[in-house]
Amino acid sequence: MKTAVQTKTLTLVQAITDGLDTMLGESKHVILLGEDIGKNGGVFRATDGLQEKYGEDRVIDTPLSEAGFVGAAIGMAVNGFRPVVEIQFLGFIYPAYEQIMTHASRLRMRTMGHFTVPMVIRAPYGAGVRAPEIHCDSTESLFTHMPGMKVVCPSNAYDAKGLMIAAIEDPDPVLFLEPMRSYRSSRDEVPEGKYTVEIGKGKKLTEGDDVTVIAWGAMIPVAMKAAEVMKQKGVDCEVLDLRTLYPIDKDLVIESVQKTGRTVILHEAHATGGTGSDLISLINDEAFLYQKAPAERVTGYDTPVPYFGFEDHYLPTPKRVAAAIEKVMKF
Amino acid sequence: MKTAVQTKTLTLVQAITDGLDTMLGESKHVILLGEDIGKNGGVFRATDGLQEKYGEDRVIDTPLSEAGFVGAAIGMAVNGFRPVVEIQFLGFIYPAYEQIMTHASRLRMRTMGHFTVPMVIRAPYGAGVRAPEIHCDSTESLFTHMPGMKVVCPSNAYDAKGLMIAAIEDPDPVLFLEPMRSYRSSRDEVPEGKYTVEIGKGKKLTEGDDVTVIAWGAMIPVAMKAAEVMKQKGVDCEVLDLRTLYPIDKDLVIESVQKTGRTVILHEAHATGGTGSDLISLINDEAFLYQKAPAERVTGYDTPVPYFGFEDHYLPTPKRVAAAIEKVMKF
Amino acid sequence: MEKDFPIFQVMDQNGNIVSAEYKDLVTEERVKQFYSEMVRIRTLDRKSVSLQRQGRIGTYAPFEGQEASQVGTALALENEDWMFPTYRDHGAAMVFGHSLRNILLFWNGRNEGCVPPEGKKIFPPAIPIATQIPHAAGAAFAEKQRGTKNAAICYFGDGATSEGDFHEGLNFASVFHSPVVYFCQNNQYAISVPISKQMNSATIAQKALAYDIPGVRIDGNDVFAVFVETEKALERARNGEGPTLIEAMTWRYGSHTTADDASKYRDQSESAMKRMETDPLLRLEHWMKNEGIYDEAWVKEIAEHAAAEIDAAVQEMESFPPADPAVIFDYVFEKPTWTIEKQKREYLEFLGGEA
Amino acid sequence: MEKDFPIFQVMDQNGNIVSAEYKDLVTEERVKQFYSEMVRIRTLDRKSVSLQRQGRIGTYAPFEGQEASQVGTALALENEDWMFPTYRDHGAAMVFGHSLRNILLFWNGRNEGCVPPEGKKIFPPAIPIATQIPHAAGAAFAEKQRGTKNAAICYFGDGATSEGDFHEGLNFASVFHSPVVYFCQNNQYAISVPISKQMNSATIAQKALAYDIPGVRIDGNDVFAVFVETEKALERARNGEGPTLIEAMTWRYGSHTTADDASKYRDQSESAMKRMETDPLLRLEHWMKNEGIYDEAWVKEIAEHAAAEIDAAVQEMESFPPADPAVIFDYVFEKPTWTIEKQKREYLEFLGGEA
Ligand SMILES: Cc1ncc(C[n+]2csc(CCOP(=O)(O)OP(=O)(O)O)c2C)c(N)n1
Ligand SMILES: Cc1ncc(C[n+]2csc(CCOP(=O)(O)OP(=O)(O)O)c2C)c(N)n1
Ligand SMILES: [Mg+2]
Ligand SMILES: [Mg+2]
Repeated sequence: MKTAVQTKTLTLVQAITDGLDTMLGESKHVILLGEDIGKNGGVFRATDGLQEKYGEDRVIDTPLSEAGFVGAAIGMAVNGFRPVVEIQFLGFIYPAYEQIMTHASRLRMRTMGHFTVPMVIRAPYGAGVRAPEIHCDSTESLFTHMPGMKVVCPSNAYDAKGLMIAAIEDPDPVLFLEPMRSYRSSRDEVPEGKYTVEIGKGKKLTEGDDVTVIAWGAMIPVAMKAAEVMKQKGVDCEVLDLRTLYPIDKDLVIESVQKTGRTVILHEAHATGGTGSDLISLINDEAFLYQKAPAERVTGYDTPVPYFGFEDHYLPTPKRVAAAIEKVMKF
Repeated sequence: MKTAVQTKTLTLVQAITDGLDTMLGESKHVILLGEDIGKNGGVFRATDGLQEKYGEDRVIDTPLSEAGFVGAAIGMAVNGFRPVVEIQFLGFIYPAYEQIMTHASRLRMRTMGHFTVPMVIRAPYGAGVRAPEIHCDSTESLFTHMPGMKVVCPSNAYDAKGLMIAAIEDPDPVLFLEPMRSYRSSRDEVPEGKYTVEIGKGKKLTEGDDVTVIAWGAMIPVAMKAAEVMKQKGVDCEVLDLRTLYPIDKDLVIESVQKTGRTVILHEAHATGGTGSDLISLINDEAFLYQKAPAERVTGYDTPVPYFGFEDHYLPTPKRVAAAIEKVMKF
Repeated sequence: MEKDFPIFQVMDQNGNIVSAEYKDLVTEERVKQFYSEMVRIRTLDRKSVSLQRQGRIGTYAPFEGQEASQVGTALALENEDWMFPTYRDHGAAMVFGHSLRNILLFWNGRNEGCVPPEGKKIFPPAIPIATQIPHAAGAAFAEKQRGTKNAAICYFGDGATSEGDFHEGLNFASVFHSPVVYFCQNNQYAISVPISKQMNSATIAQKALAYDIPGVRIDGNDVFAVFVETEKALERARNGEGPTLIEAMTWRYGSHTTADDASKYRDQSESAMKRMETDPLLRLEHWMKNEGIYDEAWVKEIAEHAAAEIDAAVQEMESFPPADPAVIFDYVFEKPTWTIEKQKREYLEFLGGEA
Repeated sequence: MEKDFPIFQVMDQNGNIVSAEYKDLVTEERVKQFYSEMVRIRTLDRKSVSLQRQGRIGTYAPFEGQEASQVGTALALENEDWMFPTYRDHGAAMVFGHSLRNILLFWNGRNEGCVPPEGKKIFPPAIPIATQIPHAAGAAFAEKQRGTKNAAICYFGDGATSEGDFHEGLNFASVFHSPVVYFCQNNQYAISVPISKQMNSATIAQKALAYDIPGVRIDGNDVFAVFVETEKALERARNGEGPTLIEAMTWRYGSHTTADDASKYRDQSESAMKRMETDPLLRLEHWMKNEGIYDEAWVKEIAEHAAAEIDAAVQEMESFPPADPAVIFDYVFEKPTWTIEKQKREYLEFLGGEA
């Protein structure tokens, strides 16, 4: 992390644009593909102005075919490019699942490093913006259970740009999840030019001795709010922003849990098969005897993400998190 | 479970054929679809003779298009049929992932029960038969993290037929995983005619006070072997055959773990995001204070299932399981 | 290949019949019926856009400009047929008999919006592009298997033709002779992507050649052309002749959805021109004027009637009971699993504690 | 549409030149080269089947009968071009310069089998059907973007045309004018499913119409026809004219793989007939005989040479070091994650304890 550079005040989505811009400027092998990312600048404007700046060859509107353009991007990556593909919403990544699962993630292993896929797949995810169904999925676990993929998810503008640059420079495929609910909900100081946030490293947002609260992406503000509420009640939370979902920052998590002995995990995804289970397993493996209470999960349910009329019931709220924190404190 | 009926000695794959035959005979709305399931009887002969018996209208060779025929089967299910589709190997289900994820599993919720998808998706899975790459995946977690799907996986002929019939009769979609390594490795007495094994119920295979060993499918013989070895060393294992991966038989698992206080979980799938993590979470939630040691997992690695030249290194073995049992005993 | 797939018209923009063989089809009665249905759905569409602007519903996908395609197809269906609409085809669904209240509830984020009236085989709108194409192949196949004469219609856009599901669905339907009409509203844009970047082929109809099925290209703003070709395709379907691909040339005047801004990627004056030059309602007005039967009072009356009907539905939608959280849990499986029961219990307890 | 896509031949089964314009192409030198390459790969194929029977390799996919398609295409490529084979195209890969030892290692379950010789752009064989079709579109696009004249060839079977990836890949390539040749070996079966159940269209070539790209149908057992049309298609590709779809009519004599039994679903006497009536090697023998230059000693010599070459490779394969478990862990990421490091450490420790 550099210091004393110029900064700009950016929203999370603007920081993503800035990260893409930085890398497009740096190497002609960086190339963007996706639906409506050109003139339209993406449905969330994440690529706004980039086609105009870098040309139709570098910022490419693809046909409406996720498997096709992810597959083509694999071919480009194998042939020396660094494609960054946009999936318009995470819920529309499934048609490309085979390409990601059987090729993007495995090609290095299959060929013992002869062919590699340095590709970034960007996807807005999550509920809370009153979007139509399928637009709100938060199915990161389908990609953490996919050897060969890294999965990152920034919660703020600074991390978004730094992780984007790190992802593009990574020699392996990275799924880059963008919390659409946080795209414009706050602004941060973001350094100009190039810097990276290391993939695989989370971040401690608050210090606390009582409970470790683990979250990422759009759940960070929820966690912070709950921590604030609990602070009033005398409970000190250590809020961890995981930032990378695969590989999880083991040291950060374990150190904190060994200190607090109590854990609350927060995610939008369904409980069963969610990353919460992986975190509980990690604690089981590495901090079993430190636990003062069973870890609590506050998650989406084992139900599809509902239509937006119901999403406030589905999404974890500061109140539900606070209740979980109280529960682990009282155990 | 009926008694005093005639039985036949069948392999697991023959029991599946028998279950399909039983249901095809019972209702003309049961209909099979898949690649090479007709004249060829399926690449594993699971549908052998069924097209001849029931006709090309009921046992349908589809074009090579998993999304297409799973999608079409959804349309048939919605329109009164009970399609049973075969995916030739679980590793080839990914092109159909979108259809399963956004339609088969969600349609009941989307329409508040107006349209439903009583469909069974059969898929041989797992390594250990020296098959080419991608043919050996064991990615059940991609479907347990999919609200609206049930996931079952028999380990023997009796359960295979009973679960198949239960799956076809189930009003909701069921993923039916078939351990190809166990297809012909043993024979069981299988009742003629119709019976069911309840979805959502596991089975205790051995009684034991020391360690709970949880497995399913092709890992059952591995678990049993390890339990036998440990028995020699004076450790009594309670081996549970999970049989259903969603919803997990909570009562069976928790009762056993509350008794033994020690757990070893065994699966072929990758560790991160595997069902092992869900089991650890379940124990965390329901039997935290009963634990005498952290649960151990013996699983496939966080690597793609390797080419078959390496699969013996990848697959859990009785020795690895025995070592894990010793570890939890010594904790 | 454009010349192999000429654009079929019954009536031109000036209200003149250009296909003499269909002269008798264009009766005053039919013109008035088609016209008033188009007015009904246009009224719904405009109302919905304004409801969204007022925050009374969520993101909305307008279809204004595409009314002829939706009305012409829906009126060609029999009651027992299946309809597989997209998010932009609630005009067709409305004409086919969907509940207006439920259509509005859909856009307000309520599952109730996907429930058609009893006996009406209207699938929920396809959100993931092209996924409905195999569904229609399968549902239609089931009708054939059962020996009925029912058929299915499946709607999709020009962009949808790029998805694998388009190909796999049409292939399936062609191999099994599913009685289904694949109706593509080629409004020439997939959000911002014009058809020239979507495909290398000049027409969508020619894609039928890959499956050796009939491919037809029509003026999708000519409600009679739509009606005629849909009927013919349905007829073939019912007769066991399998699927047809219809490409209906049309245009959406507005943005892709209320969350989109069309002026970002196209000159909206083109839409203004299209309104004058190819509008499907204007065309019938011209015909009525040519025939000397245009009746301003009647036009006003049907407009008012439509407005009243839709206002009533808006009222119903807005007085609908608030979202019951139990709905999230109760429709995942026929019988909830213990996981879902537990989550429901805990959440309702939590809400109880709240209150 | 069959008549729109006649089957192009240079040489008929009796060794007669039927396309006069290519008369000069068929020289003694070329015939001998093509013939000896076909002998080489047929020898590999038969040897592999027998190795599998002896349990010395795993399940194997034979291509006997399809040699002309594989040799004719591979010899049309330039050194810098890309090749995207399937599990049945190692004949083509071998001719294009893949390591024989590695080809055999592939069938023995070793990742080393997917590593081509340095500088040879041969992708690992596609196992999930049709997934390589978009890869080739992208890799070829990258060549174009870089301004080279390199092209790609992408192989697949008749069954593969039903997958969505076929459609999405061809659409992508057509829109972006990727320099790629899509070469379909239509052996008329996808495992047990005959082409008549795979598709409703009589030809695969006609599917090119959906993308407005050239579609060509050829006799895939006529190595000259294959060579000529592949060269033409490569030429178009290099000239910026985009992709071509070639349908090569052929037949596999044997089963789908050594795990399959073709007699379950087709009368294998048909294969025996094809051997006599359309075999690609016989055809060149006829030509040589017609020309009076058939030299039994030479034929014997190249057969022996091929056998020796393959035996040497089998030896290399069999004396290859045993599978090192580290390979499982070391190639997932460039730098292993802690999860993988830990799993590797634990497993190697466990193995150590074993020893
Ligand atoms: C699989 C999938 N990918 C992307 C989207 C996002 N999306 C919604 S509508 C649309 C454009 C569809 O264009 P077209 O098929 O022409 O239909 P139109 O909207 O013009 O009626 C896109 C890309 C989606 N809904 N589903
Ligand atoms: C996605 C996928 N589905 C199913 C299979 C299983 N499978 C392997 S080869 C094959 C048939 C392929 O037929 P075709 O494309 O004609 O090629 P051929 O084997 O005849 O060369 C099938 C169904 C697979 N490998 N991948
Ligand atoms: Mg469109
Ligand atoms: Mg074939």
